[in-house]
Amino acid sequence: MLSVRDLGVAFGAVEPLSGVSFSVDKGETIGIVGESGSGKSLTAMSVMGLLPLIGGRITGGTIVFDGQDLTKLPERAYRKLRGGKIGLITQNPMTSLDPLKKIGPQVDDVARLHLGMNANEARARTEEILGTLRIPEPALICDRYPHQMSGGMKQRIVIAMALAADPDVLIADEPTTALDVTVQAQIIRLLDDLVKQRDLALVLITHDMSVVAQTCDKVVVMYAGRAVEYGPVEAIFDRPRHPYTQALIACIPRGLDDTARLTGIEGTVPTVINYPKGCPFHPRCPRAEAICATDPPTFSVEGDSAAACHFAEVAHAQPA
Amino acid sequence: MRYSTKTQLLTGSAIVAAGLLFSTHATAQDVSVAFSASELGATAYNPVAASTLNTATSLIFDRLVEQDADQSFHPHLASSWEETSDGMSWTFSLLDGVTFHDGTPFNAEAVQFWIASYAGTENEYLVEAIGSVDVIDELTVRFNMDRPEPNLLYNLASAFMGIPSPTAFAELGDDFGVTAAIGTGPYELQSFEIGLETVLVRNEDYTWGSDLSENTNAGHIETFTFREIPDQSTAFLELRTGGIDLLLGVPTDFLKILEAEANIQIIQMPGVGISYMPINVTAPPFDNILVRQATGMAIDQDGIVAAIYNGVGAPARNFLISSLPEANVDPSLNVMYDPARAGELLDQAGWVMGTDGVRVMGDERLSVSLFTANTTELTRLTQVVQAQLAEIGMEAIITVFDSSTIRDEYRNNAHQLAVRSYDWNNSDILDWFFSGNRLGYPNVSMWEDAEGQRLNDVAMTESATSAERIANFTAYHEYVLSQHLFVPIYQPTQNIAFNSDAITVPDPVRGARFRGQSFVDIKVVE
Amino acid sequence: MNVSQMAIRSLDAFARMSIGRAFASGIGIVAGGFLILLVLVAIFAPWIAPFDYAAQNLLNANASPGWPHLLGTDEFGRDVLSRVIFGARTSLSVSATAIAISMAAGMTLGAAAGYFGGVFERAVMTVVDLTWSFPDILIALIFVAIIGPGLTSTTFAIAIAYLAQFTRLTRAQIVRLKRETFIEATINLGAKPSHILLRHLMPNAIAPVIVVGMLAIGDGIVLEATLGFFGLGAQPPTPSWGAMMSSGTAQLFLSPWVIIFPGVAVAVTVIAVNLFGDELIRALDIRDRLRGA
Amino acid sequence: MILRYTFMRLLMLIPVSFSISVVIFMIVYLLPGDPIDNLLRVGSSAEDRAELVARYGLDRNLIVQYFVWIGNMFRGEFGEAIVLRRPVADLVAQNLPYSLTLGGLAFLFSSTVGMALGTISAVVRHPVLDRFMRGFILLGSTVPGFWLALLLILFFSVNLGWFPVSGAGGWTSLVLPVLTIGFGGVALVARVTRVALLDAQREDFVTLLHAKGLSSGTILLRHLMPHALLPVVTILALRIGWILGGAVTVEFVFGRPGLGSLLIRALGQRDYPVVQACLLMLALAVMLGTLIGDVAQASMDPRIREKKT
Repeated sequence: MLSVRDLGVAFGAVEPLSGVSFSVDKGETIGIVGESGSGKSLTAMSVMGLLPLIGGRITGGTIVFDGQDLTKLPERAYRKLRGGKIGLITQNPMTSLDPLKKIGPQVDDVARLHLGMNANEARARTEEILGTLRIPEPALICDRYPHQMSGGMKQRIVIAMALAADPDVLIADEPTTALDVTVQAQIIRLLDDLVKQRDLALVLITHDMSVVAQTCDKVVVMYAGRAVEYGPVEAIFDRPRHPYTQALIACIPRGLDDTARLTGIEGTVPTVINYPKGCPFHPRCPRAEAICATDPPTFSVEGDSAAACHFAEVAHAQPA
Repeated sequence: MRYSTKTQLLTGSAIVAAGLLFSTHATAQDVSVAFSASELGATAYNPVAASTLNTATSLIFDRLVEQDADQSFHPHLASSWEETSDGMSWTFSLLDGVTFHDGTPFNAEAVQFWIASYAGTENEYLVEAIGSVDVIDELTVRFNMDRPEPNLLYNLASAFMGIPSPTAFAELGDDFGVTAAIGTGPYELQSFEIGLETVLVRNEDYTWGSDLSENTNAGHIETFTFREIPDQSTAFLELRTGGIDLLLGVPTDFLKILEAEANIQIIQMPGVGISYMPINVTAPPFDNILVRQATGMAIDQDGIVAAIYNGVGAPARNFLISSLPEANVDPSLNVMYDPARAGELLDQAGWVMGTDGVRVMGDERLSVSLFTANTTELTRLTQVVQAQLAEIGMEAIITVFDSSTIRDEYRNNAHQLAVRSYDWNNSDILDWFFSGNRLGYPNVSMWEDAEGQRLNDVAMTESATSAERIANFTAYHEYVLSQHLFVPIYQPTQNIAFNSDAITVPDPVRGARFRGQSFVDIKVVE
Repeated sequence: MNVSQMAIRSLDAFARMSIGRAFASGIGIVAGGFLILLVLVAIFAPWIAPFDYAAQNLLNANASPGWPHLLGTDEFGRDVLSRVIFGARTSLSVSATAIAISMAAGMTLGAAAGYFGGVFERAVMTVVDLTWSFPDILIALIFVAIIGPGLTSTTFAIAIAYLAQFTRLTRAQIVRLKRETFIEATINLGAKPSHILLRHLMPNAIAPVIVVGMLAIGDGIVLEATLGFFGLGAQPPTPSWGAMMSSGTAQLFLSPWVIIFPGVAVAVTVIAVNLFGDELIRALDIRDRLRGA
Repeated sequence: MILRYTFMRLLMLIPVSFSISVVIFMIVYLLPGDPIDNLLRVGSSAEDRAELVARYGLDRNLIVQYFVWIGNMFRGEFGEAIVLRRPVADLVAQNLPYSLTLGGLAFLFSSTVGMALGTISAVVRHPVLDRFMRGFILLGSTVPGFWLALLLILFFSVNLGWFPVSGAGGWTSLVLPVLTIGFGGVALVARVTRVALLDAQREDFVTLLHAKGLSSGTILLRHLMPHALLPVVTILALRIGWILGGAVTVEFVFGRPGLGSLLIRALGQRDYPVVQACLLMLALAVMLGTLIGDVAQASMDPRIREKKT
């Protein structure tokens, strides 16, 4: 359905994203995971064709959707895809809706734009979708302003907007980060159900390995603008081969013992201007050696999964 | 809903704005005139009660007689008159068929009512000598005099003796001249926006022009718009750019430039007034006559005429314009520039030169206030005066007042020196400015003096003939000069400029001033 | 530590950290350099000016720019260059004094209003908001017209015209700071209001106020010029940029240099003040803090 | 909702108008000298004085006097001008249309052109255009109005002869004054529009609007402009007072009648009844301006509407 190959993104001279690849099929969920600053959101913006909005451009690779290379698609045609075939759910529901407009019209827009519906049809559809998202009294909600609603409710509206034109692919960029824990679970479950009911392809961008474990079929782990490990969820969780993946998994709170999460990973994510040479993770890597600082590692493939680490073979032998 | 409110708001304001865009497009029949600086600030077209009148007044109201440039008197609403040999009775025959703008007839009763209306006003002195007015018949009146008044015809020709409609005058009271002004003149008052603009329209019924006009019927121009432009240099630019057609009173420093313009013509007429600096004799240090005399010697009149007036006009040496016989005083009394002598006088008065160029007496510095009104020409002249006073060690602090309120300042007696000007071509101006009855204003010098008052009374009331009157006023004038109550500075010329592409103006101008009688002869250039 | 030491310390810190940085950019150097030069010219005017600013020479009135009168002469034959130089003195000193007074009063009022709140704050802010929505020129004109023309009343008029701005800004800063944890902690520890205000709030609030004060000097110069143009500021023969332009519209025609050069002086100075102020804002990174007020 | 908000705002104006009217009322008392003298022409007779005292209750205490005065104001009885000797209401009525015309046009000019320029500079991000805009905004907000007016006269009236030098006759005499006032206004509005648009463009919801597939034009017009308008409306509303009262310099240079020049003249002539009336009108305009601004903002922004005050 959607397949990204070797994607690179640049802002002027800096290249915060390079060599990112993944693919996702109908009824499948792929997780893109990493700390903030690892290039997850840029990936989402690239697929949506919204890089020019923030001043960036695609430097290489392909984004193939439905047999078309989106990197070569003219803006006008792209606009039909956006919201039509590919829906986006953004990070912060508090600021994702236009505060000056009522909810109804904001959702109606999508159906009117992509399904050619008139105002009444679009509203009917909006109310229907809101209903399927388990929003009570959709007609009333349509007449409300965003500031009159809770964060979880707003995120459902955002999801409704993404779904309104019956897309094939849904990109959810940290859809739960800004929400309460209980609401988080509801939203994740909702997305999971949608994938199954509507046969959607879902790209779920998150920094939370536990969310990935719950919902995803496949996962791409990103670090400093690169994919460092990818593969089926079970394989990665069973045998994480990249030290970064191992660290992320270690951060998942297990049961009542929540201390692990608080430890996090030592050090900070490098910023775009000072990406380290060699393996980008080496300054924070517990097992880094001289070669890591000089030579960028290549992917070592094992079955459906691959990890970019000089010691991928060794690493998985000694799980953290 | 939201959008519609906004649109309504916008269209609403657009309509309001469009509606307010009144386009008074100037037609060929509409001539715009700018007043001269000295005429600004008139608050009412009421010849009886007002203390300032502008040129437009002379178009609204006619007078009994007119005075020509050669000082001779010509009949106007009075077709003829007779004076008894003792000067105690004057009989005037009035023109027949004259009506006021409100349709009421002009007749002997109107004259009787009008003369009586001066009682209690600032202008009462004009008719003071008239004891009573008898209506002989519909068109004949007789003035019974309390004393001979050789100046009567002059007074009757003055703008302050325009004749208002008795009906309107009685009806409107204080509003006469403000909301409406009804006279018999060739133009009717259409609108008067105080301080801004006066619009006059032609009186179509007018057939009684005086022989000073070529055209004795209704004027050629339909509408005259008189504008008050406070800044004379703006008025000059308006004339140059075609914004106005006629400028009464061109500042002399612009004469040269205007002369060079092909479409501008200039008419120069003898001046009818002087610029001078009154000295408040009650305010120290000017209570000392030596200081006053020294102040007079500080002003370089010739230098001022040459430099700031480009040699146009003449230096003033005493209080009267030089064409008046009373201006011929004992030459030693004329005020002449002599800074060295001024210095000596100040030393003698105890004011010695201080270190910073300002004279001192003990701890006190010779620092005085110098008032003036906010017209371009006066403020300019004042700055020159300030610099010249500095030369003799007198520091003058200039304070500029609005031209219509400066008189109140004089009445408050807050002034020491002032720079001002007057327009009057008769020696009785001495009484106006130096009579002890008018302290503050017009007697800006605040001068009260028994001998002065005696000479004033003699000159004003005890002259039976013109010759006597001249002698009496000369004596009074000389006494005033001997007291150093003011410093004469400059005798301007009257400069009128017009756009010769737009209008023609009678040449030569008849009458002592450029006013009503000349306006009816103005024509549009086709 | 007393108030003045306090003020000096925070000013000093302010100066060290920001003025230097403002000079770091090209625009900052040009604008700041011009301003320094201008202040020097104003201070040393009597030594720099080629002629006596008050000396009239009526026979050489309205002379075009050339030698020896580089910028020509005015209607009284006075040297325009010398008057522009001395005018800098008048304009800068009046504006700077006025803004200093305005700042001191506004900071006191604003700090008190922001700190104590309640009815006092509401009363102060009502008046302040009201004057704020009146044009500064109108406030100054009314004040000068009533008190009488002259440089002293002009100074106070300008101070009053900008009082609202400083009061609002200081209050906004204080209100913002009061919400910050370290201040709350100090308040909870039972510190005296004067201590909190002087030691903690004012030093933190001062930077934006000073920058706005810097920018207001520019506005003050324009206001002084406008009052001077109306004939209400410097009285003759004292030169001020505004008063020099008040000699009438026709001067534009007779001797445009009399009006153009003082106008250019005003415009260039105010632009320099604004550019330098912008650099200061950038250097201090306080744009967001200025926006709230 | 909006009606309720408007009503609340009107209620809030009551204390403000009360305090401002007290200040204006107090002017004649704050002046040096006897307030009665400040209201009479110099040399008025004792009868005139007695009549004035009776009419305004000047022999009663200050509070009573205030209510007599404000009552007169409400009835449109502004008293009699001292110098000009006519009802102040007439003078105001005579001058107000000029102020409204000039102010209204300058307002329209600065808001439309300013918003257009601001929008263009925010949308078309071209370095040359950007520099030009910055320069224009800087000039517009720094050049003294009267100087600009003089230069415009020199160029357009004296050299080119396109527009009259002064006065208020016909639309041509409005062009230069409108341009002069508008120049500063355009710069201000352009700056505010530009900043507001750039801010709005950075908002999260804009990304989502693009993600919905809306075109940039639609997003600009339907979503960004309303956001940019909020601060612009505030500024414009504040400008109403500035345009009416601040036009005084322009009215002075161009010799135009209007509320500002009436006020200046009255101040020069110490004609305090006129001064009081002018200030009252200007204060009214300022308050109306802020009210209109607030209501307009509330009609555009539901969040403001719901705030209780």
